[in-house]
Amino acid sequence: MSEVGDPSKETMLRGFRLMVLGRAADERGTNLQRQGRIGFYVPMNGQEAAQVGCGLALDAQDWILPAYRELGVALARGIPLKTLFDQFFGNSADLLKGRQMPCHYGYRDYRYITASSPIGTQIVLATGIAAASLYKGEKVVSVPFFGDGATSSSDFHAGMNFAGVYKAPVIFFLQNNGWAISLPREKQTRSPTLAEKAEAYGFPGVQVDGNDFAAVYKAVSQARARAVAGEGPTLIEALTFRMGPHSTSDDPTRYRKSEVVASWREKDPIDRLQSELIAKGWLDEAGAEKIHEEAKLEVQSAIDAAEKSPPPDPSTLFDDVFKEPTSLLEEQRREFLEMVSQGVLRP
Amino acid sequence: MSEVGDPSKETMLRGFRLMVLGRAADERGTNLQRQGRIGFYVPMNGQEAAQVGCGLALDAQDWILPAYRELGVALARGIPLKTLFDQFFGNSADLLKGRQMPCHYGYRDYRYITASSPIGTQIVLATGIAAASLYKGEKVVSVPFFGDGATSSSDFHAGMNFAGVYKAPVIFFLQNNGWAISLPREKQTRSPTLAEKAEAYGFPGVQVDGNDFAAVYKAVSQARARAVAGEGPTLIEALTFRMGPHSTSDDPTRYRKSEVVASWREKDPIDRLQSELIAKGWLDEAGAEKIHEEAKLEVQSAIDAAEKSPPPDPSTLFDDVFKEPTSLLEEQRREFLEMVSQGVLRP
Amino acid sequence: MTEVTLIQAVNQALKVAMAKDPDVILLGEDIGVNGGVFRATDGLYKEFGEKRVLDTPLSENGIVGMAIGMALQGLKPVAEIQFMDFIYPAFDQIVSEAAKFRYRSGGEFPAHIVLRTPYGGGIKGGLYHSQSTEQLFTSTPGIKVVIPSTPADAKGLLLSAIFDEDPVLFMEPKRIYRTATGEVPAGDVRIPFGKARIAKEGSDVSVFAYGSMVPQTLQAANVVEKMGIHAEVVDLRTLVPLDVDAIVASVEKTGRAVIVHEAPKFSGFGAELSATISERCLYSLKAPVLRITGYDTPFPYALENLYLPSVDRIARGIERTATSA
Amino acid sequence: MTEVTLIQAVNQALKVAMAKDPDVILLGEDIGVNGGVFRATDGLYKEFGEKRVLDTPLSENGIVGMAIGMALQGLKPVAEIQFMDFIYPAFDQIVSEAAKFRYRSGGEFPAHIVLRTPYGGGIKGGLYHSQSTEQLFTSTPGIKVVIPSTPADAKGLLLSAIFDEDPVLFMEPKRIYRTATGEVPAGDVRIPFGKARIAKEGSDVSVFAYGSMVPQTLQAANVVEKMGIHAEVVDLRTLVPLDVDAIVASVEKTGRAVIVHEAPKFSGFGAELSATISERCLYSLKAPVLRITGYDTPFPYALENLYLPSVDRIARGIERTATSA
Ligand SMILES: Cc1ncc(C[n+]2csc(CCOP(=O)(O)OP(=O)(O)O)c2C)c(N)n1
Ligand SMILES: Cc1ncc(C[n+]2csc(CCOP(=O)(O)OP(=O)(O)O)c2C)c(N)n1
Ligand SMILES: [Mg+2]
Ligand SMILES: [Mg+2]
Repeated sequence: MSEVGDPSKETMLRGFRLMVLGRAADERGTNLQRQGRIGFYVPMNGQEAAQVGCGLALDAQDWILPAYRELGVALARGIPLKTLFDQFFGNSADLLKGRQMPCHYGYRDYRYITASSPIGTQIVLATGIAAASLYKGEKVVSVPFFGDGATSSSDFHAGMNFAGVYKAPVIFFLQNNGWAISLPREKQTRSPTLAEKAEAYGFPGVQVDGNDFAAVYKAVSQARARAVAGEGPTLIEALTFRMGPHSTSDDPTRYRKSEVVASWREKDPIDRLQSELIAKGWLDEAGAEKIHEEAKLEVQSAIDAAEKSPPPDPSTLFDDVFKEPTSLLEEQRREFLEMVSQGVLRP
Repeated sequence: MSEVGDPSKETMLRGFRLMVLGRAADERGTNLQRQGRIGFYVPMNGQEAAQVGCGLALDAQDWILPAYRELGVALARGIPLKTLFDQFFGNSADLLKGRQMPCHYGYRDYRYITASSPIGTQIVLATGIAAASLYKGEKVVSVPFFGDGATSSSDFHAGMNFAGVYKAPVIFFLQNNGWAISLPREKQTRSPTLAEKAEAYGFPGVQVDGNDFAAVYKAVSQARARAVAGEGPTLIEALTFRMGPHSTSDDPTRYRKSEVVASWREKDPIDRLQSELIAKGWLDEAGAEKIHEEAKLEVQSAIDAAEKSPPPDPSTLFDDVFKEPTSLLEEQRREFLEMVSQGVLRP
Repeated sequence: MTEVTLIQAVNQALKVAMAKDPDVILLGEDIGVNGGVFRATDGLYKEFGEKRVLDTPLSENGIVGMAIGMALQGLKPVAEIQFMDFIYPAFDQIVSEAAKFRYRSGGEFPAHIVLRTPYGGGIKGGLYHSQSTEQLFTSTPGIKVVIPSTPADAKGLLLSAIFDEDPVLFMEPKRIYRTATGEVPAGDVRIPFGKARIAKEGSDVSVFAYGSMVPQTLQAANVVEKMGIHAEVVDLRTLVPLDVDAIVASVEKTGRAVIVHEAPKFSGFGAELSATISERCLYSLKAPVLRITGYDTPFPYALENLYLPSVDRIARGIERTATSA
Repeated sequence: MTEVTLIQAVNQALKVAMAKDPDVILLGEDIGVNGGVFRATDGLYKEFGEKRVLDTPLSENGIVGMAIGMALQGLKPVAEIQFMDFIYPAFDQIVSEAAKFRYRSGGEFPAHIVLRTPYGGGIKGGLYHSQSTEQLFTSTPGIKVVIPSTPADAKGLLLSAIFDEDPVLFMEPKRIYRTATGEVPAGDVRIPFGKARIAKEGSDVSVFAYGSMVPQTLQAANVVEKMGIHAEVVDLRTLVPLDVDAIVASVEKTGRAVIVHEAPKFSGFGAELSATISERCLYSLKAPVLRITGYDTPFPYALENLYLPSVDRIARGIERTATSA
């Protein structure tokens, strides 16, 4: 973590590099799926400033609870690209042992909680982590990431309410990207802003331009300072836009107009930060170009490395249901391995 | 339903009679449980003005979705006292066929939905009913009754949100009686008022003195007018106090001070309305006394009548699981009746 | 009659019901403008409008609670839960309200709703887009559980579900949404609940399956047929009500029984089938009942093909059961 | 050692664990100042303070989600769900998060939590204060399910649960909270999971039960003893992990099996037991396995005593099974 308030030059440049790296990795994620090399992908395209801006304003000891679209946060945390691609491939090097669809990664060393798919569950988990941090006297925050759609979930209500009651150090980081799959924000809820939902739980909610790296950074760093000072949670609504489909299974042309997408393309967070940095004289065109090129190479080498690992070993199927397998699980594993060795079961 | 706004003399007098009747029935409910004649009871004592005031401001075609403490609403609807006591006894005359604990009654003819015990579920059901009323073009409202504790439930969040989105004609009637069993309102949520939670869903919330019959009547009648005019839902927070235990299983001395209870006794809603009526010259002491006496007699005769009915017939155990019993249920019923006739099974 | 896919049959059933009865109303996430993430409701928003095809906020308890409320007011709502894996936030509404409403109200307030939901694996969906948790509902008295395996059954059973006055969970085998094809009668032709379908007659061993395991099982039956084993394949169609008579009749005939489902074995629905068979047909059984199921782990991703009962695994199980002592 | 009731044993276990390990923390509705609606946590708020005994808002998904979050941060939370009937709003957190966390994270993030909840009938609680839905959890891979029937087991199993690194559902038979009494060892004495207890030895028929059905079954065994039928009563203690070896050993010895539980029969946990027994002991079985259970209806109120397996009904079932062909 760095400064509270406006980001320094160093932070801005670091943010830019991470956003560019994220964009490059994200584009390859989608391509790998289109090529049939991975099974599924959830693009973050358009939300880089919100994610990296938030990620960099946090401390390494803070807890991250992602949804499934938080590639920018993972990179801001320092999770190696190869770790992410190992997960996308679901290979034997994957920390998750190939057990989940792409984009559901996690990594304990980075206090980055392994994602699940059900919408909203991480919101109340974050409050629990924060309550435990309070109890242990650790000066850290928990940050659940979620979308406009998730504000309708039961766990949003519970997580927000409990955080208010216990004054838990949580930053509820809401990326309002305008859509929950095909449902526009306006039909998700009638509240004029999503930020003001915080008032129902007795703590502040703020709206911030989610495509403005520095603004996001500032809002999060201030919320963090508040939280560790014992002043309780904050809800941050970062206004942004999902440029691509909801996931590689989605066809957004069925439900939204290309004009709207085009208008948001004008507000591209990477172009915008690049212009700002150039205007400030902290970067020049050539330097920017180099960052873009390097990012692509870095991504390529992570993919190459990840694609080398074989699929997970079949016998791992039975691990981690419990700390120690029950006797029934061991019995199933034995029968299973017999069938694998006889060729009855084939991957 | 009568007038929108301030209640007329007639409505006030009717309300007074119902509140007195409710108090009398409620006291007997508790006594019957103490005497072991019924299994359980949930007293409404102290909340008569909120309940009767709300009940009388509604139309006979409006839908009522009670929690479990709404005796005053049931009486305001016109549900016969004997029907209620039949349910308390769980006898063969009980519309519910003796299937539920006391206080969970319902009656389709009165559009009074049979209660369940899980907190909050009726809130979203009310929104569904209201959405259906909209669809059918019926100018009626749905009114879920719930407490301060229920505002933390998932179904509060969903019911409020969906009602906002669909502009459903719902009056969310929240009796904030200060406690959810042993949890005081201040620990239920940090929001300064419960009424303001409505803003998070894009519609108005109002706080009203729940021990003031006329104030409750007025607020509800106005919310109703709004709803049937297509202007959407309203949350009404009626500030009141539960004078007795949470239920006959509860011992409130474990968690609240007698001074607080005493201070609320000063604000008794029946005494208050009685004084108001006398001050207005609409009632005199003798008239009031007569109403109190008649109420007791009316309650006694309902109890006498209800206590005459035998318990439900054993074979009814298998009815109403489905519209028609499955063959497996019929098989179970046959074996069961055989055991009953052989005396293996005894009530 | 033309050939349609299973999901087209679902779409047709909805269309027929909506055209016939204005009280039939649809609600769910992404079912309107988008036509459903699997396109089950494709075209219905356009045809029937936003008052009859409601796009809802992201809240399953909201969806189910709304549906029950609508039913209390006399409508016949059909709610979609986008994936069965996401039905759990609505669990309280389903088991505490829908399943118990008729009983607790002495019959005054039935909850006339249908919950449609795609279930099961085989689409590389991992832990949270593959589950098959029918036993959570079969073990809850008061809710019917229906699982079609062919387009004709999908249409006929869904129409029955929509007009049935009890709450119905209608589980759609998404893995065969587009691979199961067949002819489907036009119009409002219903298939009654509680009647299993003999998908293939046989005399040596009875195999019970439902949903996406039916085509797998039929293939496995063809494999063992070549070894001279005549397996009878029974498609249960509705788990609640269960056609116990058909099950018992088949096992009395063959003396051997195999059960196939995707869900984990332990405490799964196959346990009820196995128990029912052994308890009722003990003296006819020539071999222990065999359950071929998913393993007792959460649903995996990379190893999915090893996890799900495959044609080879089913064939091996049928063969062993048919030939054991 | 002094005689205590089952609920006092629960209270003692919590106290021992809290005194021993500051990471043990309690949360739930009315468990603090009020000491729990059944008084399971009586005195603990006073002794350990509000930081370790948290009164929560009325939200079961909040309670369970909080507990899981706390566990992720290294605590050992013990959450109370006031009645099992109210666990459903937390169902998504339990099955999607707690039960799958270790698996989905490749072992990185176990969910070390205990959910304590009173379950079952016999207290005139009607539909919503009487349910016994262990089957919903036994069929969900990744969560352990424990049900004690004596004070000593309640204490020893709860201590094991609190220090077990997997999520544990600890179901307390509220009907015998105060009637089951017995001696309990002092201190942190644990009873391992997966080991059934032979509550009464016998040679003619094996009867499997758990929780509040154990005392009923023991009484029934005494009734049939007088007819010369020696029933073996096995208290399963933990349903997950299940002591299959003990079950098989008992049935191999007696050749006959009866299962007793409160939950409805269809698709209940008894189905797994019956299936396991018939599948594994087919050639030893002298009579069909019998399940004596609640009926396939929601839980009633006025007729509760007719609904629950009574001593007479159990005795009749044991007798019939022991004497049939
Ligand atoms: C409980 C649940 N219901 C439904 C889904 C299916 N689903 C996946 S993402 C999504 C929309 C989420 O929208 P939002 O919260 O705005 O996040 P975004 O995808 O826009 O980042 C839906 C409905 C789910 N994953 N979980
Ligand atoms: C889902 C659920 N959780 C817990 C309970 C147990 N319980 C019954 S009433 C109650 C408190 C309700 O408080 P409130 O909503 O304020 O209503 P009041 O009783 O004060 O009228 C609790 C916790 C329940 N019935 N349902
Ligand atoms: Mg969104
Ligand atoms: Mg209250």
